[in-house]
Amino acid sequence: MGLWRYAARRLVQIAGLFYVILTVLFIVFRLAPGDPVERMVDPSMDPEDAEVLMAQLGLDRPVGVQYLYYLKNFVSGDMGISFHYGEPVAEIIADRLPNTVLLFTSSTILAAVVGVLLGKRASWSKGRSTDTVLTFSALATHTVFLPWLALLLIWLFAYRLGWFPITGMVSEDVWLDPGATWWTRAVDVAHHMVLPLASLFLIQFGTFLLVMRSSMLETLKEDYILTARAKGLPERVIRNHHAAPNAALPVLTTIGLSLAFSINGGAITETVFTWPGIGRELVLAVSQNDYPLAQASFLLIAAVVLLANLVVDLLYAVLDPRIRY
Amino acid sequence: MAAILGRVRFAWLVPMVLAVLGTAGPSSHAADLLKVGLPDEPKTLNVFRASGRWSGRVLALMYQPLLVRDPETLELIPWLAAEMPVYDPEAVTYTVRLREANWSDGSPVTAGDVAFTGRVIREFKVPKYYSKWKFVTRIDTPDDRTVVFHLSGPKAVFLSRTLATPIVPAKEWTRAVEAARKKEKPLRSLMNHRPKTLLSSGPFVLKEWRKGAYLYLVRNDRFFGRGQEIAGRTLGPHIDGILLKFFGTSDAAILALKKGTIDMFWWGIQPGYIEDLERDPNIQLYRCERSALYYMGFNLRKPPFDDVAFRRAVATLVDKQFIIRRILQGMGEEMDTVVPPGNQLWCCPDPRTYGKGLGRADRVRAAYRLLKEAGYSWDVPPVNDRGEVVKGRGIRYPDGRPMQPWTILTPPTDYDPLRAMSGTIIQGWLQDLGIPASARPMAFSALLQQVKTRRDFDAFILAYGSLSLDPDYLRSFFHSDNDKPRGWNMSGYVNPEYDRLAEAAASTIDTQERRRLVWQMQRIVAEDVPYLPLYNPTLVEAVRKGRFGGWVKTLGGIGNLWSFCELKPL
Amino acid sequence: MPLVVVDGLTVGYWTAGGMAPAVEDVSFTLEKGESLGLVGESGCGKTTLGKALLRLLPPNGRVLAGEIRFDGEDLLAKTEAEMREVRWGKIAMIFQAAMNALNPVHRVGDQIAEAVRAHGPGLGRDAVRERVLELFRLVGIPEQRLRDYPHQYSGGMKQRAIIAMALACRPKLVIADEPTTALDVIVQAQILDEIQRLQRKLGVSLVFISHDIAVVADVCHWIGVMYAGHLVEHGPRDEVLGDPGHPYTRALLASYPTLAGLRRALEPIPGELPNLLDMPPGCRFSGRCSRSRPECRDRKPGWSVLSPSHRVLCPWAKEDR
Amino acid sequence: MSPDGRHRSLRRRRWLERFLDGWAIYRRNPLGWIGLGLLALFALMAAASFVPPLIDPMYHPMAGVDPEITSSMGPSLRHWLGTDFMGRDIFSQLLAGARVAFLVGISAAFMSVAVGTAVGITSGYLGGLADTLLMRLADMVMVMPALLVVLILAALFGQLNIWTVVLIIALFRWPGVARVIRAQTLTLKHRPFIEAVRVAGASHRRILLRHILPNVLPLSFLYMTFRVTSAIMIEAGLAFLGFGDSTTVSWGMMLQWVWKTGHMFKAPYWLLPPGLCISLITLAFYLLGQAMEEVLDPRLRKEEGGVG
Repeated sequence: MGLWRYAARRLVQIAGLFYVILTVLFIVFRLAPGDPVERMVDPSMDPEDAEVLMAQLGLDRPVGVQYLYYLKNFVSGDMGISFHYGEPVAEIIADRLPNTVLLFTSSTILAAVVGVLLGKRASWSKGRSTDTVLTFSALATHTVFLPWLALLLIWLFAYRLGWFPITGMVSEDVWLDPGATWWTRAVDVAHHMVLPLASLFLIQFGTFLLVMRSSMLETLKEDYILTARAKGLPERVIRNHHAAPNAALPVLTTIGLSLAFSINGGAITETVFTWPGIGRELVLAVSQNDYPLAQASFLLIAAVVLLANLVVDLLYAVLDPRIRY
Repeated sequence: MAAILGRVRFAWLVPMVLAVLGTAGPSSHAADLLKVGLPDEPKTLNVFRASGRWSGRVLALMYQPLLVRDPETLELIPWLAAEMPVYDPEAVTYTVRLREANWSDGSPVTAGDVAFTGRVIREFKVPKYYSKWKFVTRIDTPDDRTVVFHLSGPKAVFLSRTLATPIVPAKEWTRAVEAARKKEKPLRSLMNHRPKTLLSSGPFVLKEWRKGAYLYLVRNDRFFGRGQEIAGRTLGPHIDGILLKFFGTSDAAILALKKGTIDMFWWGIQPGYIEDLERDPNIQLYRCERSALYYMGFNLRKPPFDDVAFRRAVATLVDKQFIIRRILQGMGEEMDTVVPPGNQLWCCPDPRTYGKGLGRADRVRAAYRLLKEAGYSWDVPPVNDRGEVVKGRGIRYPDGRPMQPWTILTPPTDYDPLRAMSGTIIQGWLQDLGIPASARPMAFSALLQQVKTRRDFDAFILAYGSLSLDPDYLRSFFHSDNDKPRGWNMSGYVNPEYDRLAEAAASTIDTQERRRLVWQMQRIVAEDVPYLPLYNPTLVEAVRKGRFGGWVKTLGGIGNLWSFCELKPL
Repeated sequence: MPLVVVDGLTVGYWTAGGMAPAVEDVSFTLEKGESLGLVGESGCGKTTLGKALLRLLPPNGRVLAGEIRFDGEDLLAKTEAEMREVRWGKIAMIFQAAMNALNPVHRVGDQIAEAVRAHGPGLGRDAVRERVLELFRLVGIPEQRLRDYPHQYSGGMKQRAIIAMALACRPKLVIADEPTTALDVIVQAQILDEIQRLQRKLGVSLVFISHDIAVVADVCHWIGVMYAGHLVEHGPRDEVLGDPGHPYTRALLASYPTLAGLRRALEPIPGELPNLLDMPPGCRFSGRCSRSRPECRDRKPGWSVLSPSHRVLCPWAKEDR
Repeated sequence: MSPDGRHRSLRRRRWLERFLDGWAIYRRNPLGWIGLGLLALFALMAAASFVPPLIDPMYHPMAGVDPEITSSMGPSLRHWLGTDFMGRDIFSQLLAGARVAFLVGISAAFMSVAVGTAVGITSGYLGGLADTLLMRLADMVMVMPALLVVLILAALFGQLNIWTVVLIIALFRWPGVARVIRAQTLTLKHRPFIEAVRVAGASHRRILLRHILPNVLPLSFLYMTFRVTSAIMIEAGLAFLGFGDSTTVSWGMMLQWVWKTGHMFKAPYWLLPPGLCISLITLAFYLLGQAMEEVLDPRLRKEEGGVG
């Protein structure tokens, strides 16, 4: 089937792109002034000690050799050892990734579902007050400055009202309690997740709503909608069965395209809420010159984005019968 | 509300949200658990790697050194050692008797552990400790409780720094050390070792580390100090454990403190919060001095800072009081010498100062006078014929060349907004005099490389957050031997007399004599201004009232071993 | 009783410039089993008229006056729900631009089945399927294409599928709006034949909308010529073609080359359609009419009755013949 | 009149007509009005930012401090929005922030749209290998989270000055524009009038500049408004996280000051205005873009993710 051939071809392309990103990243990190060792030393250490440290971190080799080692290790799944944790980067990432996935997928799914449903509703009542309210609130949440919003949420719901924990992902009370069941622990995590989820959701759902709305309005102008109406079908069937599936396709593309944007937002959200995820780890690693960790986190994000776009394209092909590769 | 929710078909969310809300509100299992907020997570608990502040703080509660400092007098006192080491000037040896102490598994802390620690540091050249051990030529253990250190020569830092090294349990590390020896990069292997359990000789022992969330330490019932009187204090610990919670941002931690989620925030509180916290009846603030140095450094290797007159003029222009009052909101102390004022033992009381107490205009006049005497000229002098201060323009060197623009490198705002801002303010003062200076914030690592490795800079603002109490850093900072890439003499200060004093001080065991030398060194530095010390921020820490009592104030704050040993639940 | 009675129908659109009348005072009747061809330039209101019959005007469109009676019932008085029964059940519509009239994400068979099911709620799965197959056979699409998507069909086949869909509920009236415009000539001819064949075979009435008078002439018993919202001439095919009364009809005929094998020099109609918002008060064609008289511009034109079934909206129709 | 001259005047008339038609459509969009109104307000603020330092040096947003105030104070007659922690006037900082926002937003948007248009036209017109390579590059750059990339660069290469930030944002935000312009160029390329010009022997340069460019420019212009929002957001995010140019008073930087000096939860007069301004100016440009989109071509594919 052509779809698989297409997928395979795209995968090869993605591998190529990924290699380019990998190399560019390596070069950028090596070109950068500043070495990670200087932050680990204090005045009681001699310069020679710093050199020893450099050598032990593998930073004394020629850049070309470092690059080859880097590639070799990468292929064998070894992404190096974090300068600061002293742990394999792969393990740190494996430790943080589930947290990010949990936060990110749930917010994206929630935002997509709510955004699409409300977008459908808004377009259906175009020009009426429902539409105006929905559209405007989507615009407002879509353009609000995320860290600011997150801080306001913390201030209001966590501090003033005390409904939610201020930051973090678990509360020690629950996790230290030997009698806690998995359910109470899950509820505890959910409780911590509400605010970060809310901020990510708020900035994402606007996008979905707006795209769904305009896509739906476009679709409603199509002849087949007129046909459906002429067929005497109820409005609900026309909306849900004829218009929405066609209108939802551009939304799918939006998920792919807005992923980069959401990841930015994700990193900010994780940082503000101290959510122990990849985004926060990347920001920290970057500011502490933890090369291996920063590189690997970014590569992971890049890989996820590239693959997600592939998945979106394939999904598109599956959902839209017109597209055949 | 239900109607609205129903309309968007998310009514099923309501019970879930309520369930989530239902768990709100703090509850506590162990009433005597001290909850401490940390701004960030310790990256590692490998004592040989630990370079971050957080790792060090946690490890200090478990691995103990031979000597510690008395919290009040700051004198060295025996800790794991039973009494102060005995020095033999003939053989250049120190003999240390160990106290009766046990690891948390019940096995004794022996001379073997001490020797093991020293030997591993020397063999692997563990960067964090090696410079303090390289002059130890041999370590003997005549019996289980006695250690004899052979030194290559008299070293002033042996007691204060070498013996401050935490002692590591040999049996826990032997296997990792042996494995590391066989590797291509032994040190790297050692530093990447991850201890599964941590044997502790200190007041607490690690119970659980939930990555990204908290570290849970419980009381070590086998702690040697338990019930003992050391430095006039009867030690505990009296609390069941310490829970270290990671917050990531100060805001969150302070909100948590106000809400009562944590009992203490183990980190200096920014001035902006202080007023608010002072009003909070549940919060108690502690102000402590820090052993810190915030300073402006000059590159003496090239103009304009190769001229001592110019450095003095800059020192005159910089109004430290203004920086402290405005940028630090008063939470700091002016520094006239490189040694922090809180370090009473070593801080020189009478260094030369510049423009102290003068107002803005007078400072400009004084600096103008200094520079004019040194032969500098202006297109528009900053002080006009009538003696009024105006905006100066176009300063020229004594040989008539115009001064080229130069930059003050500062850390970036994300790293330390106050230093970045100080740079901007100082830039303004210099420009008023017609000096073409501009502040440039730079990524921290890049800044260090520029200043320390490449030595390609004009001036910079850097800081040491916690300087060791031993003033040996004076030698590191200004000895001409250290004027090399990666060396600590970043200014490129060369003064044979200073070098001689520094060397003498390093090998002087007698404290009185050493103090005399160290003061003399500080006077020279104040005279020549290779560094311009700016301020020493006051450390303000906050705890909740009514939960625990017995915090011990010392240089560097209340979050210290003594506090955690003495705290009692109220 | 005629199947369709349209009386004085006036339809307008709300636009930024005000109410634009797209169809004005149009009246005609159509008997069962007969076909009416509506012809005119694009923008003359014929599509609006078609949509108005099904009450499918866009949101800014309104029926301002007049009456539509279908099978004796007043369509304009019906509720939206009642109207749904009429749509497709009694009146089906074949839209112009056949390419887009089928929903691209649903299978063709399903779309037809949907129409069948919508108006025959009691039908079982197999019955629906049987009906769809029957329709496919009727319009000559092979059965195995049932499960294909619209984009897999050729243009002609799509149009056949739409015709099949239009016939799904055995309607009494089919409105075909430019059903062949997008097709090439050969396929066009096939489809027209098909429409004609089916119309005769099934005895449905047909309103056929086209800009191509030649096509209309082929298919329909009756011809109505529209210009700028007005029905300017209405009569039996042979009378209108053989003896056109309105100058516009004549011009229209003159501008088509292949009618009845005549080979005349083509005469394009000079000028453009008047702006709907800015109509001359009198005859709307007066600006382009070769025989325009001064009063044509200012006075509403009256009807000339050329024969009992042939009327023309031009007072001079008899004289100018 | 020469044929060429007539052609030109005809075209000018068409442009004017198109503009007026567009304006007629725009005028009917209430959201577009809100956008324009907000923008006018911010433009006014930016213009007014030059005034306060003239009144008194203490109103200088960066260097001026009120000699009598040494800590953050609430609004007063002297300081309409209060002062920051060292006694600088928040209102004049806010005004200066408007200037920076326009500066950053418009210059970054202009650059990215210029690059995007150039790449899009080239890619679409040339086709073949150049097209493939350029579009693959666009794919790669497009999916990269720009803020994180800028963050990495800022952290690695030292604090970036505001123009470097602008440049980097521009370099990372062109692919969306390039794609749309490419698609437009492709459709134009096969239009009869272009074919006709080509047959008439016009050079590639002439075809590109005289015939294709004018037809894609409105689209580029539209994209500029979306790019403005994303540039402002990225700059603000960067400054908020502390990687901005600390010698510039931007709104993100103001928020960073509030945050880092611990005034987040106790000085609403300081926390709220900059955040509100960032959000509103983004909203304003977004509304403008939306309204313009309706004017230019309702069938345009939306490219979302304004902040990315």
